[in-house]
Amino acid sequence: MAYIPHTDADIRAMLDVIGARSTEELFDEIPAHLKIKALEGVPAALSEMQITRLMNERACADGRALNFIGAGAYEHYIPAPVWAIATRGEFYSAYTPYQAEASQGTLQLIYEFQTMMAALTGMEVSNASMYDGASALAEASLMAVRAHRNSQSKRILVPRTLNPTYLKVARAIAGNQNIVFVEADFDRATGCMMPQSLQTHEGQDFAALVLQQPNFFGNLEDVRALTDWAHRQNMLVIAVVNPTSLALLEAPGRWGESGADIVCGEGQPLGVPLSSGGPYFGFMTTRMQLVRQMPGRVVGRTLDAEGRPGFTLTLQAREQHIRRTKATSNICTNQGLLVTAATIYMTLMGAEGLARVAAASLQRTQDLVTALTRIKGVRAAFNSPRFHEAVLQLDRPVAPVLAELAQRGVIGGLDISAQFPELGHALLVCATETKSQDDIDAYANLLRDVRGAA
Amino acid sequence: MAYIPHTDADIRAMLDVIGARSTEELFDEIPAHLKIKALEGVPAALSEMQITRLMNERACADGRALNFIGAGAYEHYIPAPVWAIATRGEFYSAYTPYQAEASQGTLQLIYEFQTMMAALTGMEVSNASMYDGASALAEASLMAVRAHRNSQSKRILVPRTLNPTYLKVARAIAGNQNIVFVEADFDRATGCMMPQSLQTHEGQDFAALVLQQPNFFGNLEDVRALTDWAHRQNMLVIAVVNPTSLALLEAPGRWGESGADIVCGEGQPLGVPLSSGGPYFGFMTTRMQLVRQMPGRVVGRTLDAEGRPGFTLTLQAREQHIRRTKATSNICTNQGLLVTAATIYMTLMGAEGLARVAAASLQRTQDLVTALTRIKGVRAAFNSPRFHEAVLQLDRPVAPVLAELAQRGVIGGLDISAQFPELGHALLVCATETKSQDDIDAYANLLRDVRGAA
Amino acid sequence: MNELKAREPVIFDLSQPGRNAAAQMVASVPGDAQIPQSLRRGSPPLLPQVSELQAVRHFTRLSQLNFSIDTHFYPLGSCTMKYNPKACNSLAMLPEFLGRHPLGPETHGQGFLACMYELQDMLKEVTGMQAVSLTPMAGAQGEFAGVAMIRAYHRAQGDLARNEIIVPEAAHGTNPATATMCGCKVREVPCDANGDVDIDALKAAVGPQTAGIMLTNPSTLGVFERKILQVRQIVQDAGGLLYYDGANLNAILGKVRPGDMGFDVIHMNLHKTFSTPHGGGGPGSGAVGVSKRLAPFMPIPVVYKEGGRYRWAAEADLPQSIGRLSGFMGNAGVNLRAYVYMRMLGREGMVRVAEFAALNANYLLARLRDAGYDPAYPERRASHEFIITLKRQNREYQITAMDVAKRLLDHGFHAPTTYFPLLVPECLLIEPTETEAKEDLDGFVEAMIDILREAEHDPEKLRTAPHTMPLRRLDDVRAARQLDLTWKPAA
Amino acid sequence: MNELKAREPVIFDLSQPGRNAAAQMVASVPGDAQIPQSLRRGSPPLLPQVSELQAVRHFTRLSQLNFSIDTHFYPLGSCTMKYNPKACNSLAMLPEFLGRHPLGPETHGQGFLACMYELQDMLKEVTGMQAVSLTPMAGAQGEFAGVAMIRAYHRAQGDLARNEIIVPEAAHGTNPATATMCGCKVREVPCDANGDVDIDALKAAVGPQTAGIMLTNPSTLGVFERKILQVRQIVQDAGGLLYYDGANLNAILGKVRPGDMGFDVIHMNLHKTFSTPHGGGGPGSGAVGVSKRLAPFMPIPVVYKEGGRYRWAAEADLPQSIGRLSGFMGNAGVNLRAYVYMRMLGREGMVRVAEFAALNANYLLARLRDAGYDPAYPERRASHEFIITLKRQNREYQITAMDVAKRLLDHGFHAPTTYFPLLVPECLLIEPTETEAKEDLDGFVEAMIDILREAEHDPEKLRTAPHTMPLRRLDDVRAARQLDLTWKPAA
Ligand SMILES: Cc1ncc(COP(=O)(O)O)c(C=O)c1O
Ligand SMILES: Cc1ncc(COP(=O)(O)O)c(C=O)c1O
Repeated sequence: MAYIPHTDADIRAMLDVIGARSTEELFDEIPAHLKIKALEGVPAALSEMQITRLMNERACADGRALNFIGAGAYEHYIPAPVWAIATRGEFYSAYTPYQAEASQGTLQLIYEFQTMMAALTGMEVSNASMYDGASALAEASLMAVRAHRNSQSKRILVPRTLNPTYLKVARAIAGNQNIVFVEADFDRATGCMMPQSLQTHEGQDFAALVLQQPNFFGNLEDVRALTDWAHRQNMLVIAVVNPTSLALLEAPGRWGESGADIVCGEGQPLGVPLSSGGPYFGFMTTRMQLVRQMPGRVVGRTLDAEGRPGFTLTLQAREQHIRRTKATSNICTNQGLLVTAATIYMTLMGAEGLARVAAASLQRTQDLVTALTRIKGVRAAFNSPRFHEAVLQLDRPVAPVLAELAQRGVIGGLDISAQFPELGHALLVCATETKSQDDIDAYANLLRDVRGAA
Repeated sequence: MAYIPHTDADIRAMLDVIGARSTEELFDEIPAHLKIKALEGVPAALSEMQITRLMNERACADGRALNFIGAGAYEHYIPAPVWAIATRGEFYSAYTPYQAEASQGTLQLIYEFQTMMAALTGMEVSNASMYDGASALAEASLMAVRAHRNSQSKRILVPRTLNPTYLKVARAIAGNQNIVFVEADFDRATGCMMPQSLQTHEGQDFAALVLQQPNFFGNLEDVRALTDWAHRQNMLVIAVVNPTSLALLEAPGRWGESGADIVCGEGQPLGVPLSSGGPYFGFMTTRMQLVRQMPGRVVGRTLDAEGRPGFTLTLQAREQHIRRTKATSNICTNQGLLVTAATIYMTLMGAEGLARVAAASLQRTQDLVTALTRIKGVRAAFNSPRFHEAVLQLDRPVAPVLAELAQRGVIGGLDISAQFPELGHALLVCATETKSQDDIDAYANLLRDVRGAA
Repeated sequence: MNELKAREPVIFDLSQPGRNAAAQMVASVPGDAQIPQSLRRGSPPLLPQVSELQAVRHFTRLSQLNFSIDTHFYPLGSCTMKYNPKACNSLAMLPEFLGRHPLGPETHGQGFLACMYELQDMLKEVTGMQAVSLTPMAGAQGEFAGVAMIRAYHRAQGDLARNEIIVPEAAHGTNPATATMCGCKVREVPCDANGDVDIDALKAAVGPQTAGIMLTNPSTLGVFERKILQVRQIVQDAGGLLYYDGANLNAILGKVRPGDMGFDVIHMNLHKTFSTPHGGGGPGSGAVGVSKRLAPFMPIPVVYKEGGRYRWAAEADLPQSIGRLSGFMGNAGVNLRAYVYMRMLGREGMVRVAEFAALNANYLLARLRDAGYDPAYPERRASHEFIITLKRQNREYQITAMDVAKRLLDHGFHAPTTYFPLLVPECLLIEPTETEAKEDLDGFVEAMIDILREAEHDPEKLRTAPHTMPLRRLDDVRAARQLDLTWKPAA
Repeated sequence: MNELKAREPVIFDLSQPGRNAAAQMVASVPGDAQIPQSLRRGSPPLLPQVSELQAVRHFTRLSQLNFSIDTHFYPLGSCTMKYNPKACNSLAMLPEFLGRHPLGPETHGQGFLACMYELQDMLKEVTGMQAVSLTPMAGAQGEFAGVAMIRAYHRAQGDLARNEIIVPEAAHGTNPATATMCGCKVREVPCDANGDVDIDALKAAVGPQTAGIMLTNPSTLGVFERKILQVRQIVQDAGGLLYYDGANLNAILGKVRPGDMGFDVIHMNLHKTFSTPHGGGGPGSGAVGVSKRLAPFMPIPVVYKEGGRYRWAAEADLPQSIGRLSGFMGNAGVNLRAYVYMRMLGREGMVRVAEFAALNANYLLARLRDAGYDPAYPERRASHEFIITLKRQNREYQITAMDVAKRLLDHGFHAPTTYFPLLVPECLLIEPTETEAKEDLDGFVEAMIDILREAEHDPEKLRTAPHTMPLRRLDDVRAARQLDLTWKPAA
């Protein structure tokens, strides 16, 4: 019996103590006619050997093509210690540290994580994770509406340069509370928001402005000016940031005169593998002043009965298990294991390592753009400074080109033509530090070939 | 500086305490003209990311062909917990448990291992591992010569059905002490030693008879009769056994009237991956009476100062660090981590699981032989009962056939024609529980093809 | 007795300027020169500066400060802390799965998609629902999806008035919090003395404003809701939909199916019933199963199979969908782990989960009752978990449920859930799970007997527990009053 | 202070007939029916019968009872307990490498063989030798290979009289034991007061019977053999060959090369200098490097490169080889780990190994001397390790080196090597390695200062140490007298 330790003798002895004749009897409170006989539709059990073989075959079938997609999930090198340690049973198989004295490992690690995220974003406090970057923005939006002192507005201004999926998720989640997201268009030449283009929204009542840096196109927004504009307009500023980029880019806490108010984003670049989209983790940091409006778990340092420092969950009065209908969020299980990995990752990288990863990724993408735009019919869509992503414009539909590339082992980027029809045949590409010049050349040669053939 | 934690400030402070101006000065006792400038021939450092990519490329190039070779190293399924736990830092990065109180984990595990190996082989005591199966036989031979009470002979009788590499290794190692290995031929029909064929050696003075069960061809020797014969001849019996087979086959400790005297073998089938040949581990068990002649580390249970049971290295007076020139062996570092894996493996399998693996492997090999001998020009070389290996005879040279199979993704067995010219075009094949009927059919179809094409 | 290792300095206290894990450093390139000065970071973030060995040692030692399933019996009620098979992890972490970009072409993901598709199918089968979406990233997000679908359904019917969700008072905090997040009002209904929903109260609560009910079954009181068909009838008659909180699915797997009981939507906690790891707080996966009428509203993407190929179904296929709840498709790797686990259990193994979870729970309940502990619902069978209340001991010896919990740590057992559900005073919610052996349950009972004896003779020992942990009891009040949420360099 | 977890029952005490780890069971087939009754096992072996969770929990908990590099400073002299990079492990365990059968075709092993070939090359470079064989499975087997080659060489010259190996008395026990195993006589020569070989004694020892000398350098006394060229001259003049025990290569990497010093053969402990894990006792790898004249005698197989392809060279290529020392080709996976490590160090990193190992050793020596400990060779530089002797403290406080060692455990440090080398009384051989940070060395010094204070004021505390381990001091005498080497079922 897979994973069941009971011997026949155990079963008999236990039923005796219970005073039941069979395990079936333990279900006698279930109305009899509701009971089912068997789960015919579930396949028969496989041994670990068999499922191992099956999974290996499936994994092999998926293969390991050379990938140039980013678009919210980034392929960075993950140092070997990260997952060797994160998957230690003591981290992997523990739960939320409700019993602080028997969970100091997880608690201290989260405290260290909070410190790192606060440092990276230039904010004062961090929570212990959200589900992912997109849902973190939804939560940040709800938080902004809740936290705004001088406005009852449920409207939030978002740039069209924001990752479109993030907007969808924010709408799906926050929309239920009648939060309305209003889109502001971007400048065709720069692929960025322009302070001028916001003029139409001046004087309107918004709870917050969302700023993504770098934006979905990989371009760098003028976050200083935008933050200051929003604050003048009595909006809070929600920053959506790529954590790797923060090794080089100004921390949201220092954007403009007074910095962003809430910072969130996708933590995946910090040591989490691409893994088909998850599990990743969202992060959220804010000012101390807003901490009681922040969703998610928080760990604090305190003292034990003998005055020694130790760690415990705190500010639980914000959470669903205490506050129920009045909680800041319904989040309970979060993305703890990923936080563990990210904390180890950030520790191994340090500021210097992270800066090198960021700079190398930036350079690689630059090299990729240079190599690809040498090809006839391929040009860069925007002229802005960027981080490690870029939009290219092709002279023909993107999908068939990508399909052909994929068949030849290169995943050449993301077709964003449908989402941004105004950009024509638009391809979003990304190269991180994991890509060598050979990889870039291979892509360029293949693309040249594919275009030639077509 | 890879793996060096020193900051410039550390270096300065440390040199100050030492009273040296530079680290170079710490080498001032080395004659100056001997010093080298640099290691030009060593390539420049790679980052972990770079070496990871290189190793992945090399591993991919080697691929994962379907393997039907055994010949001393067997492809069994290894449960996922085995290496997940064996590679925990506390096992992986500890050393020989010299400080017993801070090494109870390793010590207790070895004690458990000793118990399991003694149980499996039907002997009283086990050591904590030898390097591998082949060198364990060399050590067992030396031990037999040392331990024999009524003979000064340095001659050891070995069957030609013994793994030929084992004989080479035993000669290379024990030959230096003038131990002579005399080969006894096998019966062509059965592929086994025959008690009758030993008659020529009757009455000669041998220290020991080596018996491999199953033998190199996979055939089962009549170990009862052979053991009794050897004991009548005043020889000790050294059993070389496959540990998986012992789930089904009689334990050497109960061979014949009084059992084998020393048991050794290759521990690899017990949870150790094929890994190009190592690290594996040799095992050795014996009677309590001979324990002081046994090489290798041994753990014993004892009491601590408060009378609580605990574990410690014992009988160290046999070992090189105490006994030096008079030690039972020069072995120091052994194969501890593999013992850890094997102990977890045996625990997960239990007697029932191991018996199933053994029976399935036996059945699979039987199925393979059936499938392949249906092909024209392929026949089984012997008519004996066997365990999970078999010798096939082809009607043409084996090497080109294997090369063709390999190119098409099947590693079809081991060509033993050169080592056993009397067997003609001889191919040693093995299928373990990891091979499905589909795998066997795939091999058979391919072989049929290859033969047809040739 | 079990002692955890001593405390470990905060990683920043191990940092030294100029130190790093050099093998992890990629070459320095001048890439940052391309960033306009005005957008560049002023000063580097304060991250640790340690060697690789220091990092490995620090986090390895930290790990040893945890209790976990791999090291301790962990009967945390409502959390289903069962064994997390190692194979589930290693197979979900095959390099090809880890390396797959979520937006990569479907041609390069058929293996992965096949697993997801089959997982959807198996979950449909065990719940009796019509369709499954794997995108919710934890139970609470599954609840959110469920309530959002209920709202969307009513709206699609043109019924805009239904914005009230009925929640029995025993419900997990995520239920009311979710309803609020979905913009609904919450109406709580009480339970009766035996732990079933108070039918009269329910009748009084329903009306044209009722969007639906969120029912946990077995409830968080550790008992099966016997009046479930009555509950269904009342809510249905009032025009409401039925939400099944399936976090406790472990208790009924292969015995009874929410779909057969007429429920419209269920969320499952794959990190409970299907044994994906809890990871010190997560990740989980909160897959939702739906009835036919809710199927058009499922969160996207889901996996379709057409002509032997798998593909993502999204906006175009499900135009009425409540939308996307995550950046990609939810916690794919968690779903892979659940898939592997379910395939290893197989149809025969699923049923055993419920049977042995119930056997262990009822055995533990019987033994604790014999030992002098009071079940909160003495008339009832335990499901896969049960509640004892220490109200009497609290009165007699002035000890609390928390005291008992902390003292259990000294005995080498993780404590059960304390003070939940809120309506049972001084309670412990105990869930042994089916993967624990009788001997471990017996060891737990021995500890509880010792503790009861100690409550009589040396209650102070309980009040000051734990005594063998790296720390004594932590001051939670201080933690909340004097907030110290990040490490700061010594001034 | 550091406390290890409590004790754990022996696995057999957790066993129950009928229990198993079912997911690991392959289907029952009647394969055994093919075995003749007379050869079948009478009764099943006594192996554990536990669930998968029980096994995982048991061995996870056992692991926590160990000190290790990943958790503790581990200055075990002569053993070079430095950080074992995790990447070395994960890359050696790539599935293709793990799955490769050692006798598989070379066409399917070019990747693996390339690593082995390049490893041979790098080891040649760092030792200055002409050829390298990777087959010896540990240092002692490398020694064996070396002495066997020396014998084979003399024999090939027709010189059958040379069967004596000279070994300085400070040598590691494996040196004399190896010489014996090779059928040689051992002649020990003393060291002088400063730790160098006694030249006069050496002169007296050599003769026509001299096969060679085994010299460890830096010696196990923790000092560089300053008279090495004299030693070479004397042995060479006598017609002997020169064996270099390279177990301490860490100390001289990139500084000086045995080949340049005229040695004929060296063994390296890849599990020391090249940081493959010690695994609780092994595995290691004892690669040997040889001079031109010994190259034909190398143990086989070795890897050749011809026309861009790699292949095994064996009997046919090296007909004079001393033969095979292992069933296949030695500890391939250990060699892979060393290869990865060496590539990550690169030419610039190799030199730093010696520099920082020396810096750490000399710093620790200086600080301990300042703290009142006596260096065994006060006039000498430390190499990568050094000896302190507690002779004085033994006299003054009646405490032993073992007492200090055990007390260090209470301070959270693994003890240094005790009572080795045998010729220094009450000694501790301390090797910090280059991967430890200054703070950790300082912590160790603090502990040693505390201990010295304790020796003065409360020596009983030392004599009865350790106090914070799961057990107090273990009775080794009882262990050897009342042999209990296997678990037995209660009668
Ligand atoms: C009954 C019940 N419902 C819902 C949840 C919420 O699930 P999650 O923590 O995955 O969000 C839980 C678990 O914590 C639960 O026990
Ligand atoms: C100086 C010296 N020589 C030889 C050896 C033997 O090496 P191994 O233990 O790998 O056999 C050792 C290590 O233990 C050693 O320190």
